[in-house]
Order: sequence, then structure tokens, then C-alpha cells
Amino acid sequence: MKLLDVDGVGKDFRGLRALSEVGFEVEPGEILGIIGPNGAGKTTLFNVISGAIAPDSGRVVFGRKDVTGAAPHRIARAGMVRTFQLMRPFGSMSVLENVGLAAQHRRQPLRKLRGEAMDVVERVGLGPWAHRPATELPTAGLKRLELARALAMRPKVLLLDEVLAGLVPAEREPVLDLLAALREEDGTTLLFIEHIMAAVMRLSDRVLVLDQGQVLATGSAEQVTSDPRVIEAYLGEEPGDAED
Amino acid sequence: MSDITANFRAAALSGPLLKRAALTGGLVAIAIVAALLRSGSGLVVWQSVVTGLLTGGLYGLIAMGLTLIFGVLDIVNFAHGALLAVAMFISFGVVQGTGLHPYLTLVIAVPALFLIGAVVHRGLLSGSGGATLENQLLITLGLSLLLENGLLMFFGAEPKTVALPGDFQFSLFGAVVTGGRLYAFGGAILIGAVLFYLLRRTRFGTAIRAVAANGQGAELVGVNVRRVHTLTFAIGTACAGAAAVLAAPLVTVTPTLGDQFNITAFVVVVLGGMGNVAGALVGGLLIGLVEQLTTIYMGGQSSLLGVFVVFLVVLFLRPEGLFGRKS
Amino acid sequence: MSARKLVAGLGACAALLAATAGCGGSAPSGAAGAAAGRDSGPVRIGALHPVSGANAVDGQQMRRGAQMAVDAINAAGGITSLGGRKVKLETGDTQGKAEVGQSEAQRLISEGSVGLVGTYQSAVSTNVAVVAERNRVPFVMDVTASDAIFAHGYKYAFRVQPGSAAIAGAAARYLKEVSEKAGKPVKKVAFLHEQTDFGAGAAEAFAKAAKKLGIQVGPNISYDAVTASDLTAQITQVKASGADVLAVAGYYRDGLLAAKAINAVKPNLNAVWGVSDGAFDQPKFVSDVGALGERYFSTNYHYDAKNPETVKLRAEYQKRYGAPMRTGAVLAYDAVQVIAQGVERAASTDPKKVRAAIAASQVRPLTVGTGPIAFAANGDNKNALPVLMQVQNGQIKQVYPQDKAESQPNYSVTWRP
Amino acid sequence: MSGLTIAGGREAGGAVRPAKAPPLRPQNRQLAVLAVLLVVAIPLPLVLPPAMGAVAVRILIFLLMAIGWNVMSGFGGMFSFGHAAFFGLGAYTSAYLLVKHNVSPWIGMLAGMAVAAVVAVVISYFAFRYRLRGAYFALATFAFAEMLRLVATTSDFTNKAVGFSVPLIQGSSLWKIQFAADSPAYFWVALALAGIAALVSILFLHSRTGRYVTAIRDDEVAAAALGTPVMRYKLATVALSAAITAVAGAFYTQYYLFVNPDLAFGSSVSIQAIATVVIGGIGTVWGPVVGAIILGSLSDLTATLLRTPPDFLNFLQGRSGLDVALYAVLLILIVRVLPKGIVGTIQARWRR
Repeated sequence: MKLLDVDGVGKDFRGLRALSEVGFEVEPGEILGIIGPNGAGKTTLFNVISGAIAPDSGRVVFGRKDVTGAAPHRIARAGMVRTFQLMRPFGSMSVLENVGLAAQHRRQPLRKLRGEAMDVVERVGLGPWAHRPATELPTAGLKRLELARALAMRPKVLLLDEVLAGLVPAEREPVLDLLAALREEDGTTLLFIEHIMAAVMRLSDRVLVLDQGQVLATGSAEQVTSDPRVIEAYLGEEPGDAED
Repeated sequence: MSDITANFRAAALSGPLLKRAALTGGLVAIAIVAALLRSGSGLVVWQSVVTGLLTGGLYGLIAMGLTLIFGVLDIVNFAHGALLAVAMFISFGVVQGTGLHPYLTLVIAVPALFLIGAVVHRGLLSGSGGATLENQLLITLGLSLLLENGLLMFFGAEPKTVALPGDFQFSLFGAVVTGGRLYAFGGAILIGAVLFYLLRRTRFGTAIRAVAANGQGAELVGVNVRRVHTLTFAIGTACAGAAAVLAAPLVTVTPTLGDQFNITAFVVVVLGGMGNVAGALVGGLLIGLVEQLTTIYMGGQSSLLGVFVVFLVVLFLRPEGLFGRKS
Repeated sequence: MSARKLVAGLGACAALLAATAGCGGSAPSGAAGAAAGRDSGPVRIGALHPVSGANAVDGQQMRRGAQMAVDAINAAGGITSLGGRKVKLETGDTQGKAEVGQSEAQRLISEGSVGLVGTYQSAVSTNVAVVAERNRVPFVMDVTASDAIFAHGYKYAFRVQPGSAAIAGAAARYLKEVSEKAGKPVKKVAFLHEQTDFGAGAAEAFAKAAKKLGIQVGPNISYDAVTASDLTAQITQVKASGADVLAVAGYYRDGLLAAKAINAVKPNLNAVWGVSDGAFDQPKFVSDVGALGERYFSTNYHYDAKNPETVKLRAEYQKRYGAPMRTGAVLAYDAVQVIAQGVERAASTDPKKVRAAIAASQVRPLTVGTGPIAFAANGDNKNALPVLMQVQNGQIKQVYPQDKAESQPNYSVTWRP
Repeated sequence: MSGLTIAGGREAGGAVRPAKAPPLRPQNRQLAVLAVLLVVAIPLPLVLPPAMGAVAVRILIFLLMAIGWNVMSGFGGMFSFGHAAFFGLGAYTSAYLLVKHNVSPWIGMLAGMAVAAVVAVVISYFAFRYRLRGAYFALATFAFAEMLRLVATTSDFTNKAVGFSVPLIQGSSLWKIQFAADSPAYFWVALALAGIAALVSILFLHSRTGRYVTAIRDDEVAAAALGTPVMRYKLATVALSAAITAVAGAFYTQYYLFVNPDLAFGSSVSIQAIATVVIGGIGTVWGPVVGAIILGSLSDLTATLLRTPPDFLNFLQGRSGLDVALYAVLLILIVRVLPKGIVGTIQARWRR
């Protein structure tokens, strides 16, 4: 049984083709890496899946529900939650309040929600910062906050947009551990956009390559990285881009 | 942030712009025909159209400075009307004191307003205190209250008039046109052309457009953004100065006179697309027409009502303005 | 944000607050104090006018008019029935705002005023009338056009000037009589008015009166006085309608616009007829528009130019303040006289007794009237008389009715033979 | 999951202070302060000189307006330049029901709140639907309030420019909110209304809804991605804000016993609401209180000064416009020197 079915999705921006006939399926518990050169339409794809923008054509089915063009908050509450590449903390709130907001849609006593939020904060390692304003966090902390907020939603599917970008290698490892643990312990399905190939190789069950708004290839990490079309697509990319 | 460069590209009469202009023209034509049916008198409608266009030129003139400030600095300048009033009192004062021809007071009012604009921007609006929308709004609102009441304290509340020597009038196919209004209309077009030239053909204009399009980028290529901002604001208020001198003989000069023009000017700015000088002129003409036609359609209602209806429709359907480009 | 700036900012605020509290502390004390204040010292009369804001010139004129009345009373020995107690004018500034007028009225009453005069603007008078009614202190309006105030059954509200409907009715009557006398009987009147209750109310009352007299009224053209910057199209509408008289009810600023537009369009009229218009009977109008205003008529309340006392008063005003005394100031003078003579008759400073005395009073006015100021049951001056004026050779002359006329009406316009 | 340590310990880990929750939850602290303020305020009319009574009531009306505006534009971040619309709807609804149908102003007040809330929701729905933001949203609200003013000026339904005068009754009546002219009851009624409004705004800020609203203000897209129904909560905020502002309008009518289009819908009403909050501190709980006290007493202060000016100010006597000029200077100064307002600036320093 597939959990997410993206079928023939297309999107134009003022005549510019951002996505064209993009289709793939994701099984429950799967980890799907999404790679592609800059401007390939990866973030646009996330925007469409998460409801931030409506596609011009095609559909997105989550579980048994057609969520094409549904409001973002409905999709999020249904269990498909995204993070943002550029961090978007709620600036006037503390770290704990940021996370608590995500937990809040479950109609439970505030005290209980607060406890749960604190657990998530601890889990991503932001415990000492819990009561500090979110704006005081350094980049790495903000990345974790993005993750923590998404986790507090208790997602079935997590859409991660470059959670590792901007982190030094020593900071990446624990995040990768956490993501692996998420699937092991909670059975969370992951879709993640990533430039850092080492992370893609390590985590993904399957990799999807986007180029110029189209699916160029899918398969295991080894398969796609040896695909000549994929290599061609990446030619001309600045080398620094793949390794931050 | 508006995109002045885009507006100027648009001014090169691109396809969709032509289509929109045609659509707007069509709507205006329908509105005029409807007015004709409503009023039943060709003369009245014709006079309304002529008056609307002449008054609209004045609105366009006032809105040009505002749109420049709005477009380049992203400041909603609620003091524009009060600055207009200041310039009118300068004009009035000079005419009273020296007996100069009212139009000659341009040489005093325009530089004076340019200086006031520069001082206001440097002193009140640049820097962190003038950063957010609500702060800009309140500073300019406060400034307008201050200027209006300053004028009130200095000149008193009694309305003042500026007489235009040698004013004439003639009949244009039955509609009356007075010289003063015609001069103001011509002045609007002339000043619009000067601004257009300044922005398009001079190095300084290029800098303004660069700052409007991307302040940080302009800074990187060596443009002094703060200076450009100050000068743009000063030019914008100088436009108000010119508009004031041309308009002074047509109105009764009171300290609070700017308010009525301010509201209309904002509508014109949004209608024309912010930062778009040519758009402001066309928007002004449209609003002038809307005002006059409103009084024909809805007798007993304020002409402003029609203006606001058009304003809200434009805000909702084309917030970038009739002649702006979607951002 | 530097600490210094913060301290400076907060310090400024604190100073303001302290100053405010200080002012409050020095304010006079309330109702008990008011009664005591009335019983001793001078008899206080409160004058509420807009001495700041857009109507400050008129407001100041009226305050001075009221002051001159007080001076005259004191010069004549004060209130004789109270053993020659002097009268004192307590002033308040409404700023032209209704809520300010209300709080100022309350203050003047708390300070012991036996009566109030004011306020020039109908909206402000409406508010002050409520305060007066609730405090049971007589309020004698000098200038207040709106008739709505007198429909509430207030007992403490009086008015010296003729009301809006009275002026409009007189305007219609005078128009019929003057036009017939001139051999050009009026057929159709176009009415141009500003759109609030002032202009619209005048137009409505005029149309009603005109209908009874068999005069056709139409079209009825309104405009927004706040935003209007050109009335050419409206005057063109008048021209297209074929009306032979244009009646106008507006404020000063738009009156100038109307004059310019009339001059531009030159409709086929026999007369331009102001109906309680704010411009056409002002000396400033004549100097502002020059020849354009020549032969304009205006029906309005007016100081009695044929009364020698009025002439003397206006000369005195001119001497003291260096400006011609306007009708509003003369009305304020009358209004103060009404209260002072009420106190005289009542021989008391109890506002309730003063009110009763005013209701029964007969005061000779310096403004035009058919007789002494005497109030109808609703508080309106029964004998107020609107008068017809005309701009003649750059002068504003009373021209009708006959016994108030300084010169004869010239029923024509300058641009037509 | 303690396998993870705080990332980038070099740069920040050492700087983290012990993370303790504040001893008293902000909500309880604010409620306690409110209670103290109310207790202090209750005897004021008995202590203050009577001339100050009108000023005190005016301050409370300012406060109601400011709290209403602050909910939408401070807490919610939707900058309204047209709150006169809601003030006016409250004033006119209650005045209309009272004058035409002799309905108690209390019920008129509730009706006014409902009308204002519904109108606010409809208008805002369109504004949000068409993604009006910042200056455009402000101008749209301004235009809407002006349209209401113009319509009220020319409609028979609203008695045109004349407006409504509240009919006077004999004696006092709480049911009709009418008391003797200088009765302290006006102050107490206004204080109760303002107290309730402040209470509601505090509870709202700390409720689930309030948190959603804060999140939406900080980052609408992120809030939506975390399951926040953005439109619904924005509209709820707007409705609450409009309802509180309508209370101010309805009480205004009862206190001044008169309302007309300019008093109700004029742009100066909107400016009053904004200026009060901005001077006090936008988005803060106590900003409206501080702002209302300053602005509510300002015009009285200048008027008193001018009536009996000290010698060095003698030249100002008879000059008009000083109070507004002073108000303008104060406004500009505070915005320039204390851009976060008085309370906002104090709070910011307190935290540091």
C-alpha cells in the first residue's frame, strides 16, 4: 500500500515551466531522497505536495485522500509536514513555544502538550535553549528548531528541505542519527531534499532525481549516481554546491 | 517593493499593457455613455468629461511626487498633502508680499519644497526609526498634523485666495475651459515629461531606478543609497511644490487643504502602479473622470465615494495598479 | 536604542503626566462649588466658541461680541436687581469639535455659569444642548442653523438666530415677491447645495416653501464641500436645465468655487440666490472674488444695519479689534444680553429661575427681527427675521423686506442684459 | 534521545544561561497587574476633582479603542488604518436601536459588536483572499472606513449628516446607561468595560488561538505548514478586535449622547486608536493603557495651558492649533526616539 502518490504534477510560473509531469509513489516507512541541480524544481515540488501552491495539473494523493491544492494546514494536520530550507522561526516566541505551537492542534490539556513539546525539544538537543527566544538560536539551532516543530506535529510523512545545509560536518551526524531513529522508532516516512550526497547515500532507500522540472531518474542511490543522464545534469554545477 | 524599471519597460507599450489600456479605455467609454443615458444632457456630460480631465491632470501632478516616493523609498507619505499646503502658502505669501505673478513663485516654492523634503527625509524618515510601516505612517501623519497646525498658527484659519492675473476662458465644443486649469493641466504633462526624462535618460535616474529595483544590489555597485533616497524624497516633495503653485489660483488656500488631495493622490498612485510616473498621470485623469461621473450617477453622494469604490476594486483585483507589472 | 535616549523619552512623558495632574488639581471643584460660585462674586456667563480650528476667525469674533455685551452691561451698572453685581464672561474653546464642546460646557457649568451662549456649529450645539439640559442651565444659541435640536423637547435650549427652515422659507417668499416686483416672475429654480444637513436641509425647506408659492424647483444638485475643487459641471447642469434662478446653500470655500463656475458657464439666469449661504453675504467674499460676486443675493440672518445701536456697536468693534464685526458676533452680543436680562428679571442666579425668566423675556435685538427677541415653546426666537441682501457695487446691502432695506434690490445678473 | 548534543557548542553552547521557566506565568502576572490597576482606579472619581472626571472617561474610551486596535494590529500584525469603521458601527448600531426602537444601549452594544465583527470579517476576508498586505491593507481599511462615513453622511437610514441624539431620560438608569452629568457612574461603567476588554485581550493573547495568531503574525507560511488554519484565526482576531472597538463606539454615544458621521467614522478616530497604541507600545498588553493616559489627557493639558498661559507662553493665547501641534510633535518624537513605544522599550530593556 502506498502512502503518497504524486501523479503527473505540472506547474507554470508566468510561462516558465517549473514542474512538468512529475510522478512518483512513496511506501509507508520509506526514505526517499530528492536530488537535482539548482532550479530543478525540488522546493516547488514540496510546495505543491504540502499545499503551499496548487499545481496546474496532476494530483497528489495522501493515504486515501486526494489533497491536490488543499490548504497547507489541512495537509499538515492530516500528517504530512514540511520544513523550510530557509529557517522560519516565530521570532517573538521562545523555542519551547515554537514547538508547542505545532503540538497544539491536538486537543489536549495545555499542560500535557507542554510536556510533549519539551520532550521534542530535548530530543533534538535544544533543551538548554527551551525558554530562550527563538531568534537567539544560531543557524544550527534554527535548523533543529525547524525539525523539532515538524516532529511535534507527529507526522506520518516528513518533508525535509535541506535540513543539513549550513551545518558543519560535525553537526550533521547527530541529525542524520535522529532521522534514522525516526523511521526505526516511530515509523515515520521521510522525503528529503538534499545536496549533500553522503547523507543521501547513507539514508535513502530510494533516490529521485529532478532536472528542469522533470523526473530524470529514480532508483537506489548507487543506481542514480551512476546514471549518465544524472551525471550530465550535474555537469556545470559548481563543485562547492554539492558539499556546501 | 515596486519595480520602477519594470514600469518603464511597461511604458514601452508592451502587448498586455496595450490590452489593459484598451480595456480601461473601453470601460471609460462605457461609463461615459452610461452617464449620457443617466443625465440625458450631452452638454453636461461633455462638460463633466472636460472638467474631469482637467482636474485629473492636477491630481496626476500631485500624485507624481507621491508615487516616486512610494515606489523608490517604499514610504507611504501621509504628509504629502500638508507639504502641498505649505507650498501653496509659500506661493500665497510671496504673491502677497511682492506682487509677483503666481506662476513665478515656482522659482521659490519648488526649491523650498526640495529643501524641506531633504530635511524631512534626513531628519525624520531615514534610519531605524523610520523603518517599519506603522512608524513611517505615524511620522508622516504627525508631520502633516504639525505642518497644518503650524500654518494655522502662522497664517490663521481664514481662507486665502491667489488671483491669477489675465485668466481667460474659452469654449471647447460647448464646454468651458479656463486658462488656469489648462495651464495646470499642461504643467502636469510637462513635469511628467521632465520626470520621465530624468529617470530614463540621466545617470541619476539610472541610480534611482537601480535603488528602487534592488537597494542592496545598487549599494554593491557603488550607489550611495541613502543619498538617492534623500534626493528622491526631495524631488517628490518638489513635485508637490510645483503642483501647489499651479493649483493655488484654482482653489481656496487653507491649512487643511492638503487632506482632500492626499486621499485622492493615494488612490491615483495605487491605480497607476506605485513608482510609475506615467501611470500616475493616467491614473489622475481616470480619477478626475470617476469623480465627475460619480456625481452624475449618484446625485447626492460624495464624488469621493466613487473614487473609493474604484480604489477598492483596483486594490483587490490589480494591487500592482492598472499599469504596473505583477511582482 | 541608547540608555540616554530612553531616559529622555520617558522623562518627557513623565513631565507631561505630572503637568496634566497638576492642571487637574488646580481645576475648580464641582457641583457644590458651582452653587457657591453663583451666589457670590460676579455673575458668570459661559461663552463657547471655536476659537481654534478651521472656524477660528468666526469663533474669535463671537467671543469678542459676547465680551462687548458683558462690558456694556457692567458699564451700565451691572445687574441692578442683584444690587449691581457685575457680570463676567467665562470662555471655552470648542475647537469646533463636539466632544470638546461638551466637556468645556460641563466645565463652565461646574465653574458656576448661570447660562451658556454659543457655539457656531450645529454638531457642537447639539452636544452642548444636552449638557445644558441635564444640568438644568439655560443655553442660548447665537449661531446654530440646525432645527433638529429643537425637536427634542428640550427646556433649556434657546436660539436667537432664525433657523434653517425659517431662512429657506423666507428665501422662497422673498424670491417670489422681488422677482414679481421686477417684472420677471420666477419660474424655475435650480438648487445647488452642499450635501450635509446644512445645505440639504436648506434645499428641502426651500423646495417645500416654493411649492406652496407655485415655484418649480429642480434640478437639485448637491456636492461634497470637503472635496469639491471645481463646480463647473454642476453649473453646466444648471444651464442645461433652463432654470431662471440659481439658489445656492453652501459654505464659504465652495461659495467661491460656485462663483467662479457661474462666471465661467454664464447660465441664463435672472438671479443668483443664496439661501443661508456661508459666502455671499460675507465682505470677504466680495474682496476675494471681486466683480464675480456682483448682484448676488443672499437670504440670511443679519445684523440690523438700520439700527443705530447696531451701527454704534459695530463702530466700537472696528475701533477695538481693527476688523469689521460680523453678524455672528452681533448674535453673540444679543445672546449674552438675553441671559443677562433673564438674570435681571429673575433677580436670582439660580439657573432654573433664569431659565423661566428667559422663556418669558422680551429683549431688543441688534440683529434683524420683527420685534423683540421672544421665545416660542420649543426655544426658537419667534421674532427672528431673515433678511435679503445683495452685493451692490462691492458692498453688501440689505435690500428686502422694505422696512429693513438700505437700498433697492436689483433683480438681474451682470452677464445678461 | 540524549545522543545529541547542542550543535555548534563552540559558538553558543557556553553562552546559554540555565533554562528556567519564568516563576510566574505571564498570563497570571498580567492578570494580577490588571486586578491591582482596577482596584486602584475604582475610587478615582471620588478622589479626583470633578473637572478631571470627563478626562478620565475620555481616557477609558481611548483605552477601549486602543485595546481593540492592538488585538488586530499589535497581536495579529494586520495594520488597520480604518478602525473608525468598527467604532462607528458600534456607535451607530446602538444609537439607531436606542433612538428608533428604544432598545437598551447594553443590547445595542452587543448588537453593535456583532455588526462590527461581521462586517470586519467580510471585509477582511476579501482583503486576505486577495493578499493585501502592509501599506495596501492599511489603505484598503482606510478606504472602507471613509466609504462608511460617506454613506452614513448621505443615507436617510442613518439620519444623514445630522446623526443621532440620545433621548434624555428623567433621573439615572444603569439599564439606559444614563446618569447625572458629572456622576462617577460613567467612569465606573467605562472602567468595567475597559477592564473586561483588557481581561479578554490578555486571555486571548495566552489562549491557543492567541498563540496561533502570534505565530501567524511572525510567519504566516510557517504557521500554515504547522497546521494553523491561517484564514480562520486571522478572521477571528479581526472579529474580536472589531467587537472591542465597537464597545468603545457604543459607550462613546452613551457618554456624549450624540453621534454623527464624522465623530463616528472620521479618519481621526482611526488615527487616535493607532497613535494611542504606538505611543504606548504596539503589541504589548500595557501599551494601550499608557498611551491612553497620555493622549487622553493631552488635549486637556494644552487647553488648560492656553486658557491661563504662563507669561512665556502668552504669545500663544488666541492662536489656534497648538494642542494638535504638540500632539504631533509628541507622536513624531516617540516614534523616532522610542520606536517600540514606551512599554515596548521598557520591556526590551528589562529582558536584556
